Amino acid sequence: MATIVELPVESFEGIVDPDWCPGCGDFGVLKGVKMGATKAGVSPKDMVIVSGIGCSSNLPGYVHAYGVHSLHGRAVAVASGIKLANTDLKVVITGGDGDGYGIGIAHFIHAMRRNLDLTYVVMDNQIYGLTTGQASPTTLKDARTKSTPNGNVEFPINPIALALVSGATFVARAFSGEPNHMADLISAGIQHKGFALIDVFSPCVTYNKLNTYQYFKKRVYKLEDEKGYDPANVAKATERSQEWGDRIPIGLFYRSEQPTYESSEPVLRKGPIVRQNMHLDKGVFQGLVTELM
Amino acid sequence: MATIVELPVESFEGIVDPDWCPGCGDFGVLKGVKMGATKAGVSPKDMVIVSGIGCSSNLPGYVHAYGVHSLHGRAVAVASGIKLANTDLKVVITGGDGDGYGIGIAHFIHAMRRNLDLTYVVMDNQIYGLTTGQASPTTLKDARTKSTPNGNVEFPINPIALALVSGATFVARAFSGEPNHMADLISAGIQHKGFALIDVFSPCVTYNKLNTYQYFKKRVYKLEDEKGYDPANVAKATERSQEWGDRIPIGLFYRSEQPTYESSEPVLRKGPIVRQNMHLDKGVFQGLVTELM
Amino acid sequence: MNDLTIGIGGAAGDGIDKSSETLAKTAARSGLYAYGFNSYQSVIRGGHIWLRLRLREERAYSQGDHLQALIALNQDSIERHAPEVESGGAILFNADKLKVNIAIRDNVLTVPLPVGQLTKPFAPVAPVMQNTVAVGALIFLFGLDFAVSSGVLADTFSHKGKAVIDQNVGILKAGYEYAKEHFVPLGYKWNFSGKRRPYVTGNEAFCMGAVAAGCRFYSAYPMTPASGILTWMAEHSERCGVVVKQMEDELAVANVAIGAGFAGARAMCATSGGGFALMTEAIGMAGMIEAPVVFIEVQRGGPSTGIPTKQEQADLNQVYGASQGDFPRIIIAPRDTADCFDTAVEAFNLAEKYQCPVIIISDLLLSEHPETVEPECFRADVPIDRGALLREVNAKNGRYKRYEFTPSGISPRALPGTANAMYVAATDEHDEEGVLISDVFCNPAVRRKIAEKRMKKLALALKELPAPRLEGPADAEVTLIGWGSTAGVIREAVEQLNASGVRANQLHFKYLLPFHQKEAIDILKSCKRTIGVEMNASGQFARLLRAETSHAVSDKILKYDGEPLEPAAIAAQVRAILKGQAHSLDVSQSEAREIAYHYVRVYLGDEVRPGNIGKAESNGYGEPIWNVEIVNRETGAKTGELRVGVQTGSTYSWQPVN
Amino acid sequence: MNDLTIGIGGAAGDGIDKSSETLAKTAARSGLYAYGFNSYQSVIRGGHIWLRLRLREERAYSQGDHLQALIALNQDSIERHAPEVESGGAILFNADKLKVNIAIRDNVLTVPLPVGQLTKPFAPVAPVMQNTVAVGALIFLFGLDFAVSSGVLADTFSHKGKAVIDQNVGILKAGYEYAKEHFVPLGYKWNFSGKRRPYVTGNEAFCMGAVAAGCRFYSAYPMTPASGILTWMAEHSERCGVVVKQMEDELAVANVAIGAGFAGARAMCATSGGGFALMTEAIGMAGMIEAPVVFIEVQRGGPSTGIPTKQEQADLNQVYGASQGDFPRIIIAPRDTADCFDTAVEAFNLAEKYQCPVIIISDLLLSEHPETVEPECFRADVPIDRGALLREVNAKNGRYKRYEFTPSGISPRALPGTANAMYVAATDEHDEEGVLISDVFCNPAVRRKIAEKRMKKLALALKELPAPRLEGPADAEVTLIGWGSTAGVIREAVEQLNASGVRANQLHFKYLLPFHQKEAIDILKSCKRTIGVEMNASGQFARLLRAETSHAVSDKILKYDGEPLEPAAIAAQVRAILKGQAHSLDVSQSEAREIAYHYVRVYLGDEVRPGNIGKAESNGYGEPIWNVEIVNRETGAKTGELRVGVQTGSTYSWQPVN
Ligand SMILES: Cc1ncc(C[n+]2csc(CCOP(=O)(O)OP(=O)(O)O)c2C)c(N)n1
Ligand SMILES: Cc1ncc(C[n+]2csc(CCOP(=O)(O)OP(=O)(O)O)c2C)c(N)n1
Ligand code: SF4
Ligand code: SF4
Ligand SMILES: [Mg+2]
Ligand SMILES: [Mg+2]
Repeated sequence: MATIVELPVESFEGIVDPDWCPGCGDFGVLKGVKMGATKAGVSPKDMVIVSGIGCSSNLPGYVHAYGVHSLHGRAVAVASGIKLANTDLKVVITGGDGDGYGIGIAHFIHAMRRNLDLTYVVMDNQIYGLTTGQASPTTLKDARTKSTPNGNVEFPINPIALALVSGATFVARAFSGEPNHMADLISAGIQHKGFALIDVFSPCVTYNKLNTYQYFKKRVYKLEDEKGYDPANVAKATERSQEWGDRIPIGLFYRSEQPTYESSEPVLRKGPIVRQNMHLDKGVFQGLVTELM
Repeated sequence: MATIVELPVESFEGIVDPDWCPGCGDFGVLKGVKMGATKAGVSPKDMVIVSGIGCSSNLPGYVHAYGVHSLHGRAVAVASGIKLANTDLKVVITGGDGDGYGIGIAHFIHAMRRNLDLTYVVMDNQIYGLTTGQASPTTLKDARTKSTPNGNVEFPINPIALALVSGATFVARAFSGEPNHMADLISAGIQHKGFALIDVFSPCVTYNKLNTYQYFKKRVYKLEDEKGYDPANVAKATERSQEWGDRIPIGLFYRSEQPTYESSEPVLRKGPIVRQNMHLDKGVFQGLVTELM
Repeated sequence: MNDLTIGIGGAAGDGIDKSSETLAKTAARSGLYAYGFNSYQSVIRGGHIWLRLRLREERAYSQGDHLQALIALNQDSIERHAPEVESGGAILFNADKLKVNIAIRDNVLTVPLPVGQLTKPFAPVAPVMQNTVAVGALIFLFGLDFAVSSGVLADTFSHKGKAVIDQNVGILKAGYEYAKEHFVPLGYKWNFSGKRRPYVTGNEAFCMGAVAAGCRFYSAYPMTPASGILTWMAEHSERCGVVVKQMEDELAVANVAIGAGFAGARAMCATSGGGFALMTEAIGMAGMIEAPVVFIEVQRGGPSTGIPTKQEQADLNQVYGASQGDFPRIIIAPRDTADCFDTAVEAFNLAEKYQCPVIIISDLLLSEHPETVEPECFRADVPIDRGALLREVNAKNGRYKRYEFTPSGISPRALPGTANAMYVAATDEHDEEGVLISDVFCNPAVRRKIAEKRMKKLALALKELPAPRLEGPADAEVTLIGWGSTAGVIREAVEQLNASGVRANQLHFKYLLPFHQKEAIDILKSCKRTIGVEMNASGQFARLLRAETSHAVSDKILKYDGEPLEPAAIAAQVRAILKGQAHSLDVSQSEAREIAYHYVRVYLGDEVRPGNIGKAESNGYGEPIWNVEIVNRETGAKTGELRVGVQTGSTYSWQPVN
Repeated sequence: MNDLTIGIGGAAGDGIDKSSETLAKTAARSGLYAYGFNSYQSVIRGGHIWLRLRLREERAYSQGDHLQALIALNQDSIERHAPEVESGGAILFNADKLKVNIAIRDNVLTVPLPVGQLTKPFAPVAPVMQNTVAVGALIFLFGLDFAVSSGVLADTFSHKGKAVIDQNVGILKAGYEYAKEHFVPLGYKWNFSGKRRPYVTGNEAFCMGAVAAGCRFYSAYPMTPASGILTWMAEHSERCGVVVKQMEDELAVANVAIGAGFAGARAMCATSGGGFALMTEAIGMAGMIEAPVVFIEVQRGGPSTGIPTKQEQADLNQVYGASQGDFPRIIIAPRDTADCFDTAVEAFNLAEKYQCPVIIISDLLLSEHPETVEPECFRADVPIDRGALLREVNAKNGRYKRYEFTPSGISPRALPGTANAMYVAATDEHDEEGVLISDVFCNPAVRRKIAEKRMKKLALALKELPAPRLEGPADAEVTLIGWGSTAGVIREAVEQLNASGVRANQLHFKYLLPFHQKEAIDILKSCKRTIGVEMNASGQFARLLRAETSHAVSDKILKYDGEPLEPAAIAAQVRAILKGQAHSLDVSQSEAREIAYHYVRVYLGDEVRPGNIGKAESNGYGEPIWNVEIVNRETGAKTGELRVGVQTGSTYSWQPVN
């Protein structure tokens, strides 16, 4: 691994102040992303943060880096295009549970099986924040929300388990109440070659009165602190992914080294396509014409 | 369980002959669906078969029952609407791997966590048949297809594992070469209260020269034949779902009884909404107006 | 005639909505008409809300363009809105925290309220209750009925118990009594008819129309400004017997609704522009399989995510062009809140009669603003016409032809569960029985006839839809043409024009597809001069009108800055057009101030604000510029200068004073 | 001048494509022009293919409407097509299996080929090689160059080795020699220029234009008739340095392409109508964030899944209305195969110059039919204009404004990776630097100016796009108006009309948005009578034209049965219109036969076919009817009667003979 040149975290300080509600979990994640990028030695000009739409998806606007604040649910697809066009860039996706596991779930799952070198930070508040409080795919069963006034009938999605089954090569969970721990995970995710998911409990203080800071503070424990927990063991990771209740694990569930999509794509061996000559070689072109005659 | 009145399988005989390529695996599935419906005691007038678009998705046109040959990838959503509108109907979804696990994966996963009472038969040929042979989400790594002439770079999706993780309450796999076994699974799936997935190896003899009848004949074994295999054990099911190679399991991986969405939805307690009075009670309506004054 | 507009300004969370509702319902229960519009304040810091509530003895057709009363909940609101209060009006504020520090108009009463002292007896008092003091005082000053307002509060808090009610009514009374003691009423003598009217938004009216019309399935994915429909439906689901299903995305929303419609439920879904884009493919399916479904597209500011909480009418092209190929669909743009109810009912009947998707096109203003509506508008006994629906099918008549080629194009429909009528509804092209002809066997003759069969339905539907008609003097000098939610504001503009001696009338369109070509052409021929008035940048409806009639409007009044049209502004623009004055897109002085406010907020911080503004010729920027002084908020001292391009609006340079 | 149309009919898998390619390339290498069109046969059983190949010394602009040679690979093809072969032509078939059992025209040569005997020396022979005998015979009879054709075969099979080549060439020769021995040539004296021309489809031309223009990213999800682009791109990916990515759906396809375009790659994606519906939301995003991307929408028969392998031009409304709100986008409809190359190049330059999505609208015919194109049309050294692209940004000039409000509306663009230019591209409305103004802070003045900035780009782009112009005699009696792929067939219709004494000309549109309003109006004013010719049911382009110019075409010729337009049919309809004959939508006798064929195939089975057909007044069906006798295939005996409505096309009743 190349030596990491850590820029001061202020290099990533954006112009605009977040307009999140005071106390929103996303503040912690913003800090975690900036710190994580710093720790991973990324420079702002080579970083692109891609988000969808949602409170959480406003995050790129608060970081001094390139960014795309794209469409609701489409961040992973947009990010994939950026990465494939310019493999020199560090591409981090940030967004919400609704954005990523609801409307965006198809891209999420397919990106994992591709193992593109992307880092995906999901601010999972188990609610649709920006649209003022409807059930999200991670809203707990029976929870009352604006769209489920009598209680949610659906079982929540388990993003960690889904990621494990879908081929993600780095699967982690963090908590906004533990920003340093989160920053370490994000940094590791950025440095990981392949698709990294970091699902973050990022409480919505306004619309989710159930899954609060207190709720998580009482329950979370770190996998790193568990004796003998080995993130190379997918079966154990799967087991832990099912844990929910009095004890909820955070930390790195699973990591493995697999060839990335970019490294398997022959066209990219010559370097990023944005750096290639725009004009096609005349001989190559003539060959294309000749084929047709 | 109510006693089953088995209609002759000919009751389901459609007007039109399939235009699949001779030898296509889907012929077996067609048979399996008809037999399965018969065995489950469904009557054609109460059955709706919903498909997307693809060779496999032509299936409803070959069965004498109600059907919707909907959009590519949308069958599960259309079927959900039909079921919610008229819970008296038996709704079976049939389609391809591209349809269900590619473009339709979001609906697939979310329907499972809802546990709607739907039966989903996927004709998994690991290729896009109708569009003449591009890679599908279940195309094996390194396989050469029209869209991956140098070999597929992506890892295939594992539908069984995905279903297990997503809350499906009936998860099975069949093989077109074993139509009776398949029919039993489909029948059990139809009778199961909740979301049932039956992924069927249904070889595309024209565009998939790798995953052929022979390929599967050599490899498949039945979970029912495994001593002590208990489909109530989700961990064991998960383990088996990972098996691929010399031995590939077919049969019922997993089944559990969970409340269906329909049974949890208070509105449906009065019976199917299509049977309710169209006119709202005057008193109820007046209440709505009064609320606003 | 009394025409009172009350503005309430403050931050999000200040309880502005509730105060406004208390006032509106007080008026509505007394027999007055109320029209509310909530628009986010566009300057200075903080997420500010600016809500206007207009009260009249006759119906108000828009939020208007006046201001008689201001309830200021923070200093910013005073700074910004106090100068707008008109002579004879009043400014109410919490004297403990705020002061009027800006020049106001003559003959405007300032009403500093000692809120702390007045609410003390009721402690502990939540901050939002402080507004209630101002509401009480306003009720006194503007001659509203105190008894009614305390009844409103009692109802509002009925679920919280007597203590809370007493506390709220007590505070209201304290404000009322304080005003009575220190001020004289402002001379508003209302003619209270006593007729109670519901105070309702377009979204609520859609819902009520839908449930009255037998809608029993509603699917949605939240999206402003359509989310209100989901909220209402979810809340009333059990009571009205509606299955309400939030789905994983709008693709699912549309498809699940189509499934329900196919199976025989009256089904609806709603969304805004971006979600509708995702629904378009499914709309083509509904057209092809001839499934009845109702879609509501509530427009907001675009393009793309755009300005989600702002008003625009720019999704017409999208709705018109939804999905590939030619197929019948009906597009209706309701004119006002009451019309939302009727349109919903009509949409369900049309959808089932013509077995096709019906799209209602609404917008943020129409869907979200509340107003009083005559209670008779809401009827439980609306007509329900399910069209050619077969209850049973006799096998003796031969095989059932779902898509029978009938002269009308309408093929009698059987629902799943019906014996002897099994068929497959296919999005591939098919014959009368639903058998595919799309494959290698495609049959051009069958294809031609089924395509014609489907399209015929539109011509038939057109016959039953009411044609557009001229409103106002027939011999008008100018005709204002609009569509959808702008009917009311254009009507008021036309009234103002006529009152000021410009003979104007109005031609408004509700049914956009199918379109009354002949009738429209006839009317347009009689118009001397036409002006298209709409809320988008390209004149999407003017284009539609030209496509249908060849008529190119003489001029266009287009607004696309997110704020709704106002009658006086329309009237002024009409007068300018009639005088031959070219419309300039230059940045006005007040706009330059707005631009500077934005710059200040984002880049300079809270301590400063725009001061004097002067125009200068270009000095190196290729266009004239506005020089905007930036001054310290507290001291007024100049801290720098910002240059804003007069033509482009570019903020060329920020030069701090050294 | 020679004008030879060869029809090849048979079942899927009969190797029709290859035979046609051999013939086409033989002609193309000799200096002739070739135009192929493959249309599925629409009657009888089996998935039949009907391929027409037209050869000329001058360019062929359409598949034409003649038939001089028939290679029949099965009996059905003879039954159906032999009567179409014109005097002086020939019918070639395998005498071992087939016979001409139907009346043919005078002076048509029947060429029964003893295929078994002729191929015996080359055994074992795959069934498809039998066609080669006919190809050889045809080459002799119609005077094509045998040496060239054997060279084509040699190249075709070069990867299979000498033995296979020899076998194929041997069989070809056997057919040639057999014909030479038994027949005299049919008098075709070709003037072989010897200029070799590529034989290419529109999809291939798009690809070659794209890679020449620097396209380095292509994303797709398979969809007929756009899949050919994916196939070509995947095959040439490494050679041309293009990352080709099949995604999980079209939502992903569009978004990944936009990501790549944003990051600086020239990116393209293609799909058909249904897939495009899914892309629309993303197109709005590209418009909003000002990312360059090229989309290709290859139309097929709609609505919905429709007739996927058939021709139509009915997605114009969808493409025009793609995504909510007003934003700049460019829509181009190439005229022909060579133009596909140019259009692709142009699209990439426009996309980067105007930083907006460019949509190329093609169709099945244009994208999939092969024809000869001048080799000079394909150039490696096409102009590449990346527009205002900043290679570096100097921090001294202040903060980088990605969306700078410039007079032109174009804001210089920096790519991620550039120092000092970090910005966020947001789909929410934003200011010059990309900071959101969509939230609670929405600033109407900034909003207005950025909306205007974006829209300005369209007016600028229009200036550089070539205006439409009249083709043909200026003083024509009638002007045929079309768009996109119909340029050639309309041109031929116009030629036929002029040749037959009707003075006609042509006005064809390639650039649909922005639109040359002024120029179009000027031209239309000069037209005596206009007829819109297009392939859809509602006249979508005629509507667009009216929307832009107020000009309502006098008449429309619309075709929406899935088969492409043919020049003589257009000309005939024009003549009928000029004579004032009303166009009838009634089912013609031959259409009644087609409808009966469909009924037979689906419901009655293979043993029967339609026989005599007679018209009768309605007897209880509410319209006149066609009585179609159904007869036994073998015996000709009547087995029953089918009644088909003359107006509706309904198959009212099937009555078997008892
Ligand atoms: C296509 C589309 N559908 C719906 C919306 C409306 N919308 C914006 S954000 C959002 C949900 C946000 O939830 P989540 O992603 O969990 O983010 P959070 O606000 O909770 O951080 C929705 C439904 C949209 N912008 N686009
Ligand atoms: C939105 C959309 N995109 C693409 C297509 C084209 N298409 C039709 S079928 C198909 C794939 C079929 O694959 P699968 O579902 O596996 O079915 P199979 O043909 O293999 O049975 C595709 C891509 C379409 N009809 N609609
Ligand atoms: S609504 Fe919830 S998620 Fe959104 S900013 Fe407020 S606390 Fe955070
Ligand atoms: S292409 Fe494949 S999947 Fe399609 S019908 Fe033929 S064998 Fe079956
Ligand atoms: Mg959330
Ligand atoms: Mg498949």
